Amino acid sequence: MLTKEQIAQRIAKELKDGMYVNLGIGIPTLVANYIPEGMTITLQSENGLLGMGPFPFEGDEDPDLINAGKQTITTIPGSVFFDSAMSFGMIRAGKVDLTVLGAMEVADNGDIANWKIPGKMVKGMGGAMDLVASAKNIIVAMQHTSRDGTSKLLKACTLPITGLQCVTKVVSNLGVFDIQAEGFVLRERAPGISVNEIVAATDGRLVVPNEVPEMQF
Amino acid sequence: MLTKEQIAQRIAKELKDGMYVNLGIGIPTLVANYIPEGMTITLQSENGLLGMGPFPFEGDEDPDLINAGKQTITTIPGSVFFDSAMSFGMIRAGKVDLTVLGAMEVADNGDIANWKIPGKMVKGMGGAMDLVASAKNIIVAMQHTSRDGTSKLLKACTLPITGLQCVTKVVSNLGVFDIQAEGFVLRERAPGISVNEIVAATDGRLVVPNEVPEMQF
Amino acid sequence: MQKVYANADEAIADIRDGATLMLGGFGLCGIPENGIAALVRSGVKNLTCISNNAGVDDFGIGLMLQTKQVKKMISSYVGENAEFERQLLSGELEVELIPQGTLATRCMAAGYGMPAVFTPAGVGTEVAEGKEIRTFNGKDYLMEMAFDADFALVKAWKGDTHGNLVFKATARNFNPLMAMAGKVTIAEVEELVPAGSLDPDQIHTPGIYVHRIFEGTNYEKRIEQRTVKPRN
Amino acid sequence: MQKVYANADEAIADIRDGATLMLGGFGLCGIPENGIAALVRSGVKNLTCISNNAGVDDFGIGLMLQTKQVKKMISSYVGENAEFERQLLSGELEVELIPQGTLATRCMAAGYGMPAVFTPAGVGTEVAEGKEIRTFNGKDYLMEMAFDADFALVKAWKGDTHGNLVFKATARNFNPLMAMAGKVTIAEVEELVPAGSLDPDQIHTPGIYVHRIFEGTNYEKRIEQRTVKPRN
Repeated sequence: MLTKEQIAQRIAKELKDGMYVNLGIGIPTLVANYIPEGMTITLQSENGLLGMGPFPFEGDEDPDLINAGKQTITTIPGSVFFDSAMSFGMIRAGKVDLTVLGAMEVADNGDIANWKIPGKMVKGMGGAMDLVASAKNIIVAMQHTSRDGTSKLLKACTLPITGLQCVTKVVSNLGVFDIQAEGFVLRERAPGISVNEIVAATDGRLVVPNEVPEMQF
Repeated sequence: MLTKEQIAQRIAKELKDGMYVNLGIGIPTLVANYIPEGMTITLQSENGLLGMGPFPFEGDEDPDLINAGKQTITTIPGSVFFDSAMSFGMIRAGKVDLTVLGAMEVADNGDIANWKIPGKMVKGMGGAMDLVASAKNIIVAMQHTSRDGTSKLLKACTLPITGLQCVTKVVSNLGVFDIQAEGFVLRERAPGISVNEIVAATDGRLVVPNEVPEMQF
Repeated sequence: MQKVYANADEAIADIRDGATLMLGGFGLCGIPENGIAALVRSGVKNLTCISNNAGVDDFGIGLMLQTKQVKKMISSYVGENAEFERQLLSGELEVELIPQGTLATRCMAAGYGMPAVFTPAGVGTEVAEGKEIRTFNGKDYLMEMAFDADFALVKAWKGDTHGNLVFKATARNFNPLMAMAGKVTIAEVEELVPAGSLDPDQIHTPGIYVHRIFEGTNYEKRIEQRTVKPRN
Repeated sequence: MQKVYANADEAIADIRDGATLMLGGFGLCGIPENGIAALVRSGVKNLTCISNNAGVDDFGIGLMLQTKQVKKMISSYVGENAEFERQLLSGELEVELIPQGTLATRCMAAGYGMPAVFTPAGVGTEVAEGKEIRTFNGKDYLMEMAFDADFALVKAWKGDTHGNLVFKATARNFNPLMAMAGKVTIAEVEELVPAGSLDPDQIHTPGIYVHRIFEGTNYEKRIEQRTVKPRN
């Protein structure tokens, strides 16, 4: 079973040199720690920055320089600031190559639910609906099941929808799945996890190819 | 009968301190020469400049600094450059207080024709259609009649339309006219021009108030 | 042309009960601190506030929630605020949640004179309820309307006496968009300079969009999530 | 990430016959001089060119008209060009005239992922023919579609190796809009600098929109209307 760090590490393998990438809050943020040496990945922060750098050294925090998670950050050579309309403009125009998001539920047709739980205080969708509606390549980082074992990879989302038929890949603590017309296609197993365990933990349509290699790190 | 310079001079009386103004090519450009002392008028050039200054001194021409008439110009303190989408954005949003344009024909309902003469090479509308469709306050500077005496202040335009019901005032070589529901309302006569001469030269509906003062310069 | 005001209180003096206000900023970054303080002092009520966030309990728009001056919030994310939650659950406060990009684009639409825009954000979700859907090139979009706000309160880094504004880093966010969108736009700046002091190539908001400007004082610039790495 | 090209010829090498190109500039101000020269050298044909103007007889897009590489021009104003007029009247060249603001906004729409925009420009005129009209708040607007261009050729003052661009004065005009709108955007700059040399607050076009960049040479920057006043 993958740790959160390992989920991020596995997602980082999807990065290609020159990509512009938007990382959501939570596990997706950790992906930045696993960008391969020598690869140029430009991180977009949807409040209005391309080229997000690491956290500042203590004492160097600039209140005017934060990311979409409201954390103090830094710039790097080549960074650029812009307003929020341009930020979502470039997202909507498909200029961001890869978006990594967390999710509460994903359906086997690519629907995603990650913004609202009925009965709980609703904080809002922020930029999540814009991102899922526009990005061409969306990887979801998530736990495969809830604490009581209920699958979060479903036939249909039960929570309020964030976006329709948009997720292209899921990396859960159990494995890697492409979302295709036939449903979740199992590509890799987490170390020590069997195909049967994954089948048991998946509610949505699952396609198991003949070969399902174990993930390599 | 007003000269072109006098038409411009009369239009300049419509300026108020703090106005943002777009001046078209031809007579409208001359209005800039008659901005009253001490009044701050900011000229917009729709290719992407607010705060257009005078022509440069000989030898100071900058090919990267032109107005919408493609003439070399200068900036003034407070000038700002922007792209053409923002330029027409501020026009469309009604932020430009006054637009002064030339016209080939104006109708008594405010329609204007100034971009195309059938049978002649069509050069294009440039920004004219955007300006007339969006500006809240449009003054037309024009000759009252063509060389053969045909009125250009009409019941209906005969030339292809640039915009509908948009002109608010006409300053011709014969007089000043507000365009209201009843048609052209004669406000002032050019020096030495009688009301009868204006009636004879006007094809569109013309309202002549009891008092029609002669223009003062 | 007289756009310069002495302070926030004078600049906001004609904002009346029931007005619709836009307030710039993302989280607590780039918010009009002086304007908000003056609104609290003015006691104006029943405000509809368009702002990406609603501040925290004791800062930003949170201050106007404590004094119950806000009737309705139009935002994309309203966490980090207990008083907000209390008023919402008790029915004292109305909230309309809209996607962040839709919020930004509806501001831009107002500033650019575009009555409506199309965005795919929210298609298939509760955000789409009651909205027109159009299909372009096989993809569905919602038609979203330009905002119509009586006042916009924005915060810039520098501004000049003609109202030209320059923003700093990610404090830009919604500020230039709301500056374009307000019927009356009130800009507060950290440094007010004479017209001609700013490079005309590097102004983010042309003064034509800004009706009032003043130099703010005592900026607190509170940090919401202080994340740092230790020095070696 | 390798966006830097050695020169214009390499940057435009894959532009094929029949392509749709955007070309930045207003009049002869801010036009991609090096890109146009390379297109002429390449001999590519049947181009559809989206550009506010069509140059003059011996400069700008006029050079591509002389070599009959242009099938169709989409512009707002095409005066000052005798060869243009000849080809138009003889039927060799197709022209679509659209209002300047509509041209600009349709570029922006493409760059911002908005499939269509509304503008009042052209309502009641021949520009409105065949277009959908919508009424908002009692005013009529045309629905205009975002452009779809294979390539955009733009000219900036400075650019960095990540493709970030800065424009100068009114040479900005359509360039940042077309830079956002091209499926492949090729930027030529007067000065190419290493990433990190430009102030991140003062970049007009973020590099995410720019696929190729090269430093141009021998800029002529011809002036169309040299208007001056005598020195005292």
